[in-house]
Amino acid sequence: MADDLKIKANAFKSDLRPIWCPGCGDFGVLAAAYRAFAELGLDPDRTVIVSGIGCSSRFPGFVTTYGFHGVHGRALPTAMGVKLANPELDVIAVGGDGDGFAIGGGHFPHAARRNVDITYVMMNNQIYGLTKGQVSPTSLQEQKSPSTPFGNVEEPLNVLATAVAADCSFVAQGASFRSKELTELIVEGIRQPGFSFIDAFSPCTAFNNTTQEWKEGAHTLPAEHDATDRAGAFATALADPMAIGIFYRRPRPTLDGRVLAMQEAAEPGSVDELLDGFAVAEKTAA
Amino acid sequence: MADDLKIKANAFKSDLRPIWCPGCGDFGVLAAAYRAFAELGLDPDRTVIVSGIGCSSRFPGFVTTYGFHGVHGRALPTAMGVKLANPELDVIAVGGDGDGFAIGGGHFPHAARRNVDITYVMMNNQIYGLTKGQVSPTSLQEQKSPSTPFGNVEEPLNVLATAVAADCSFVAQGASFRSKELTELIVEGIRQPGFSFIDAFSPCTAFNNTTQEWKEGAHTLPAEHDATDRAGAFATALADPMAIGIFYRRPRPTLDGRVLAMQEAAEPGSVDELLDGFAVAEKTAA
Amino acid sequence: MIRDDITVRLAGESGEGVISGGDILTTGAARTGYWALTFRTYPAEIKGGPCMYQVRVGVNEVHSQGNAVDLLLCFNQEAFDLHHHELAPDGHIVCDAESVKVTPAFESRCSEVPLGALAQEAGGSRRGKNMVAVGLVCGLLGIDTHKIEQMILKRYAHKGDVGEANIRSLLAGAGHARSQLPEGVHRLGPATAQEEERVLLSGNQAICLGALHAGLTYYAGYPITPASDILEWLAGRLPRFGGAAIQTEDEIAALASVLGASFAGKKAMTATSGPGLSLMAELVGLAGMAEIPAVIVDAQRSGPSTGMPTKTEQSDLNHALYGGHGEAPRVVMAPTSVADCFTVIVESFNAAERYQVPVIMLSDQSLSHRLETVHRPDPAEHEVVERLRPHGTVNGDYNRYEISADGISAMAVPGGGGAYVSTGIEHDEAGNPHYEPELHEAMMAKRFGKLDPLMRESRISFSGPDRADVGILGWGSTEGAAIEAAAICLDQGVKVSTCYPRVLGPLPVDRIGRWARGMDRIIVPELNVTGQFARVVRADTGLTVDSITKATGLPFTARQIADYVTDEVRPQDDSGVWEAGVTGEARVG
Amino acid sequence: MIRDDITVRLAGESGEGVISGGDILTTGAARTGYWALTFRTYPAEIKGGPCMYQVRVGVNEVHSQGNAVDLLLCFNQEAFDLHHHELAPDGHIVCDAESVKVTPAFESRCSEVPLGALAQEAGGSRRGKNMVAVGLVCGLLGIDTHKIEQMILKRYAHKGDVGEANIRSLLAGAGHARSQLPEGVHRLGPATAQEEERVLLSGNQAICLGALHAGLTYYAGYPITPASDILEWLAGRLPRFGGAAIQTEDEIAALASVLGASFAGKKAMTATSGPGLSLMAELVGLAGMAEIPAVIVDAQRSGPSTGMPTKTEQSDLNHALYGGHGEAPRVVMAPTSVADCFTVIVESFNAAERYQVPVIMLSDQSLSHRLETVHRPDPAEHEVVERLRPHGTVNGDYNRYEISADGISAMAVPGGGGAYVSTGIEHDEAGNPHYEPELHEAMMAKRFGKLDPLMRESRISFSGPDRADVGILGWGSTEGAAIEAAAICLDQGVKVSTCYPRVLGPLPVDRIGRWARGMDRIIVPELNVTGQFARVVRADTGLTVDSITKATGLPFTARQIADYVTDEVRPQDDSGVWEAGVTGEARVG
Ligand SMILES: Cc1ncc(C[n+]2csc(CCOP(=O)(O)OP(=O)(O)O)c2C)c(N)n1
Ligand SMILES: Cc1ncc(C[n+]2csc(CCOP(=O)(O)OP(=O)(O)O)c2C)c(N)n1
Ligand code: SF4
Ligand code: SF4
Ligand SMILES: [Mg+2]
Ligand SMILES: [Mg+2]
Repeated sequence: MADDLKIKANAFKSDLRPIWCPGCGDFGVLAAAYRAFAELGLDPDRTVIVSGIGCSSRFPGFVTTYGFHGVHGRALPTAMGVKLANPELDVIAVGGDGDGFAIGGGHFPHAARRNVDITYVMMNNQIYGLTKGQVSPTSLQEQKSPSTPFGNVEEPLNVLATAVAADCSFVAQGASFRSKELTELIVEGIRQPGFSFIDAFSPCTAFNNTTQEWKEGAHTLPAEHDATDRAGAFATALADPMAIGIFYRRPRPTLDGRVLAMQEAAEPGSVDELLDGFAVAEKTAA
Repeated sequence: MADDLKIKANAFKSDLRPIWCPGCGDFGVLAAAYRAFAELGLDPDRTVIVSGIGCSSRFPGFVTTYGFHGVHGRALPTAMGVKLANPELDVIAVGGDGDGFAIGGGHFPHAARRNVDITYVMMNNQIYGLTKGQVSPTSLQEQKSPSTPFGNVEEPLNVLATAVAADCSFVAQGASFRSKELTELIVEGIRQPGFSFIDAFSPCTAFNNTTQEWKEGAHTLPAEHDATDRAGAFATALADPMAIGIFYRRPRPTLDGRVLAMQEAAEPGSVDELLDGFAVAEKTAA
Repeated sequence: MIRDDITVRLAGESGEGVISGGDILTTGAARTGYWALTFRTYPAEIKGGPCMYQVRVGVNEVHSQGNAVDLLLCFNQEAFDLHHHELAPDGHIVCDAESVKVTPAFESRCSEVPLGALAQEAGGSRRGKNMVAVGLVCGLLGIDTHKIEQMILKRYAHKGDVGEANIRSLLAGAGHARSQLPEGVHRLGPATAQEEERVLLSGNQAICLGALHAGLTYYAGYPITPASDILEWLAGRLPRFGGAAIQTEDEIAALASVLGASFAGKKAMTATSGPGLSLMAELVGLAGMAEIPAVIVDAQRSGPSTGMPTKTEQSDLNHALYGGHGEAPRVVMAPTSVADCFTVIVESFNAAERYQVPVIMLSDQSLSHRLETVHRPDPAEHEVVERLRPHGTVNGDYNRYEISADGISAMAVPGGGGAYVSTGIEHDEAGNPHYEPELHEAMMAKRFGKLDPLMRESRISFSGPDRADVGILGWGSTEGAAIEAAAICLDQGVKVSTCYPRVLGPLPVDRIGRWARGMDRIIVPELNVTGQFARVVRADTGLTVDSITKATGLPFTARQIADYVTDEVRPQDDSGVWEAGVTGEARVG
Repeated sequence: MIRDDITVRLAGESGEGVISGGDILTTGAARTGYWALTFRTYPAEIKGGPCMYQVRVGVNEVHSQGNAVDLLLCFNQEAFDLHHHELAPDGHIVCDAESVKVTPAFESRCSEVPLGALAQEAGGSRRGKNMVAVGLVCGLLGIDTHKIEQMILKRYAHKGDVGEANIRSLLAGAGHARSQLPEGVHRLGPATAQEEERVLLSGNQAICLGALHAGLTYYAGYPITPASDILEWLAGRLPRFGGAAIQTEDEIAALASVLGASFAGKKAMTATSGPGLSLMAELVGLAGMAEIPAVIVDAQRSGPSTGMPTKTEQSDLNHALYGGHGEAPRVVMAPTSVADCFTVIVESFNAAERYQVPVIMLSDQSLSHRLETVHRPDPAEHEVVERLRPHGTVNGDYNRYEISADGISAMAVPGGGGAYVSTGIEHDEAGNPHYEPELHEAMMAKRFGKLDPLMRESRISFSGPDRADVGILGWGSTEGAAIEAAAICLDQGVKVSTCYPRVLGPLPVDRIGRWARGMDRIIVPELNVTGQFARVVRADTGLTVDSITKATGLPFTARQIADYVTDEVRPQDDSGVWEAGVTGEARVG
């Protein structure tokens, strides 16, 4: 990284020391985000990072942009409100796999199909970090955890396949430990208008230390992968779940763009004129 | 339908007159369900129909089985509780597209990946019937409705693709106006252990009268469709969204089965024995 | 007899034109210079089922739906069966001669008119029945049909001669009434001259208009009866104000996005009914903790759970005040009439923005959906407040949650400098998470203390003398009936005053306490079972009050409240001593 | 001096073994025959950060965490800085000689011990520091280390000679204390003989055990501090009882599935903390309306919103009582101690099943997570109630919602005949949707009326004389401190009694009223800002009470309550007249 970029990236670093455990993948995602923001030349004053609750959701505090650290699972609708209120802002949603696909899972398909122009970086550690290690919707079947002492009875959710099914306009997978790629994916995700989803492997060293395994398993998506083919992207998401890269990409009109167009097409209104429509009688002389 | 079956089907008909509008598709789904229950020889006393809120969710009231008419969007987790409490029951969840994929959408993938043995029949009219005609997650883009006077800005959710992405063990599509097929699909869905999802076209004659259009568009899934191929099922869900039939089918261990196995593997416990583990001292003589 | 106001009820089967007939009658009467206030019930069926439309028409302003029906129009037998017992002793029934068999006891007060035949004859179609009915009402009451004819022409302008046919049916009805029906039926006095412009609005429409005036530009909501029409109305208008109305996947997403939009600097609102408000509990707490302005309209319906969704009730007060874990500040307001809906929604936005809190405004089904002629609101008279923003450009040292003297901290907005993290975790002044005991106590004190001025300054409406036999202390949509009840009581020699605070949380206890000193006894009427407001009053003010509750799904009539006062509360001797006690619950049918 | 009880606090950095040291000390003391009660705070960091573990060890039963620290063990400088001001005036500090610099004012009350060096020397590793610390405590207080040695051996049975090494560190600490440390430090009296068996439990463990005894077989929950360990503990045990514990996708799904399981005939429960309880509001209403038994444990934490999730507070009472739209019956209970957690959860299941309502049981972080030696509960002494089921086989005419004399209707269960539809819509006796006004009123009366016996019969614990200067009326985990405060007050000549109802909704107003008649003044201490229970008491009983609130995230000490009583409440003259008024709020630091 050029020195200049390093300085710019550093400018996104807030004074707050991350409370994460040593080795936590979230550090890597944070660093990649700093660099991506720098590369894109984001204006911290016009950038908002929205999160839910979880270790990973502490993220906004460590960045010098605006932040919204809301409640568990509601980052996406909150981010939509921010973006629609001011479409000039760059809005990034972040959080964990529990936040995103357990309690918050009901919002994901709607953010995707609305195609609101935000980028969602999900730090996936296949575990609930903050609450000390229970399984999440992405945890492996049979996995033992404090809440599954006899092994997890549930099949993990394939979040990439889910995103493709929701016709998410940009679906990618990165990893905290593959910094350059992750930086690029975040850059691409933010650049693309519409809803971009980046599933970022981000190991939890405290409760599900998959660092080694994931480093070994992760690999770049084959160059011949056709990201414009939705059915193909789905097949790849099933067949090659450890691949890093852009699985699917289909730019299309954004919600904020459509809303702007609607506003522009509309005649400016006034309350007085609307009241006229309800008038039942004018003043009459006594 | 054999006369005998007709009598059996009639036995599932409760005294309550459906409050639906004339021509509502839900009548057709209800009739198919009566027949399917009869064909399967379900015991009304051991069958529970669980629903949320909506026109379609009034369904349990019209059947002589047990019913649970809960709150909006929570039919699936409620049905899971019923099934786990008593795995001998046949549990069927029903409801509308809003109930299932708007407010209740967060529960769907988890019911699917847990593979709890229930059958979910969703009466899809691509509209909110009960609240008088606002768009639902399955409504078409640009569709005008009371809440979208300038046209719907959202892309519809492909519920079949979503179900396949969640690895739902049985994914089918039927239609209120193709009664025989729908009956068969419900029979098959109930027969298959695990979570079965049946998307049933069921036109809302009052607020989104697609009856004619859908009758014309609907057609049987080509015989060569391979329902065991998940990626293929996804591709078909995208390419042939009006097809009637079984899109995907993958029987695998059910949640209730796994829980039973866990119970059987465990040593019977007693509170007294558990208390022993916390004992700090026995009675000592003074 | 010539009367100042008359209550008319049309009843029939959905699809027979009862609702459209009622709407036309109401609008026509309003355009003719009368005051009108409507009241409807809805069938349980999705389509079809019995329905009714009641309109009280007055020479002067009317404040409630009326006590009994003066003129009842029955389209069919079921309508007669369901409604005839609500007829006033001197009321009159007109029913369809072809379908209704009148019970002997009512024969003398009933006229039979062949609605369908008249419509067929005059307009060429039996479907014009409802126009005949409207004409009959106009003829009986003496309402000039001129304005109604204009309306009909306009409404069917593009439908060939449907308009003309309808007018013929209308006039046939009116003529029939004048020529064939008994003379003894009450007539309305002539409409008086209008000194001001008037509009005919529903409560929900008044809420929408007020919200637009207050500066609303972001609305998100999930459909639910009786709040859906707020979403629908705004969806068509907000783009014209540079705003947007989004239908979200559920109520949680609606409020989450409202908070996001408000954080980003917009005035934002959602509207729902009870079940949605329940789901919003967690996010209301976030708004309180993170100090984000937001307005939440709750059009209450009859609960609990799904309950009776088309009926009215005032039973979400507890949840509005106390719902949600922990202790997060909020403001709870309640409008008392359609006109007040406009005023209170503006006040709600003002409080939200001034105090940076969520404001829950409690309407109810009867208020949200009734039509009422009101003085045309003059937006210029309703001041609009903006939130405190940091002065000039902010750099470095901006403290979003500064513990200022009045507890209100300047709120930066993205794009305006002063980047910070808005958070529901306990935080220091800069917004960083901190759990120190003293800090938590200081922040809790800040968040609650900032509402103190509101407690002193919020609006209360009083009617009646400063010293009275009975004080009615109420909230929300019961005010009209309470004021009219006071008039009934005065006729019977009982002095009654009313006190309706618009802000129920924080309650203006001192001013209520001062008012209460002049009252020999206080009653709290409300449409619920447990007497929610009465409990709040007892807990917050220490006053001893009688709780009068009604939970039938229907609003109070003035007469019901008056009867309670005169039967139960009226002093039996001159000692002036009332039995003290915190109980004294009463149920009004 | 020999004391009956001593409060010890270990403080250091997470990872230094403070928590495991505290656990060993607590369990060891308990096994040696002492009574113990612990109190912990948690760092904000996920891992690392300052932590502390306090244990009060008594010769007799102890009821609260202790007023001030008698013996403080500091592992590092930050620990000293954070905690030394909580030392009792006659307390003593032992700190790590290698890392702590003691402020001069404390030098005389402080011993410096090279923890790491002693551990290295005795056990071969500086990581044995915490064992040295435990040994020091035992040596100073005079606790026999025999049981602790056994525990250590058992714990490290499979870890080679780690156990032996740890024991050497322990003994080195104990020896150092006896030989090198000052004599003046307080010592504990000898452990007395045990007349009964005892167990050492946390509040959450007691809840789990009680729930199993009550017949729990279906549990569903979503992780949340401080309730997660209920899910975790039950997940390992329920299969052994033919049951299951399911981790759901959120709290809404958890309660929905609990209602489904209960409908299907199982005893079912969920546990959560504030944010989850907020999300459950709508479904609590459904349970009330559809009359489905369910138990919801709320381990309260410091709010609002995410607040301070590792700290304690009693601030969900309002939501438990009043949360959710409309008016749905529910029962709210609160245990007051770890032993009481067992009893109250059984009572919660019994109430849920008997009255067919949701029961919310309010624990809090300090109670859920503290360890306490308690008399071993005898399950046989805790009666278990089953819901009313239809007699024999049901056919045809079964009315699920029959309006019976006591409001309780037999509940059929799938598989047992009597198929019906359970519903949140207003319904007739058979369960079919109906909106008639009279029916709604009758059903509302049924649903609330059925709880009347509970109001009369629910358990209340009283302590102190029938006539006292001050009555403490409280709820939940403050009882221990209140009882100890009463003892402190008596020493100063003020008679204090306590009254702790276990059921807070519906509140046993008559019995509280009778008790109150003997009290000159009543105070209501609670861990929140707005005095929630005090408001409930005022509204429901009409009593005038003082609200004492504390919201620092930490529990009351007995001393804090006693100080309030003796400073603020003690009568200044003999007139016996107290200033009346509904305010009188006080905040305790
Ligand atoms: C409504 C609600 N329920 C539960 C919690 C407790 N909680 C906090 S974070 C979390 C899950 C954390 O997992 P994830 O989202 O994957 O984030 P991670 O900590 O792994 O980064 C839970 C269950 C909460 N804060 N709010
Ligand atoms: C929490 C909550 N929000 C909103 C509603 C209002 N509501 C009832 S049914 C419904 C949607 C109906 O649509 P759908 O589920 O598709 O069923 P349909 O009527 O079309 O069969 C809504 C929004 C409610 N009952 N509860
Ligand atoms: S618990 Fe896991 S996810 Fe959380 S900070 Fe530690 S390593 Fe990271
Ligand atoms: S509104 Fe639509 S969905 Fe509802 S009953 Fe009528 S036709 Fe059916
Ligand atoms: Mg995670
Ligand atoms: Mg629908």
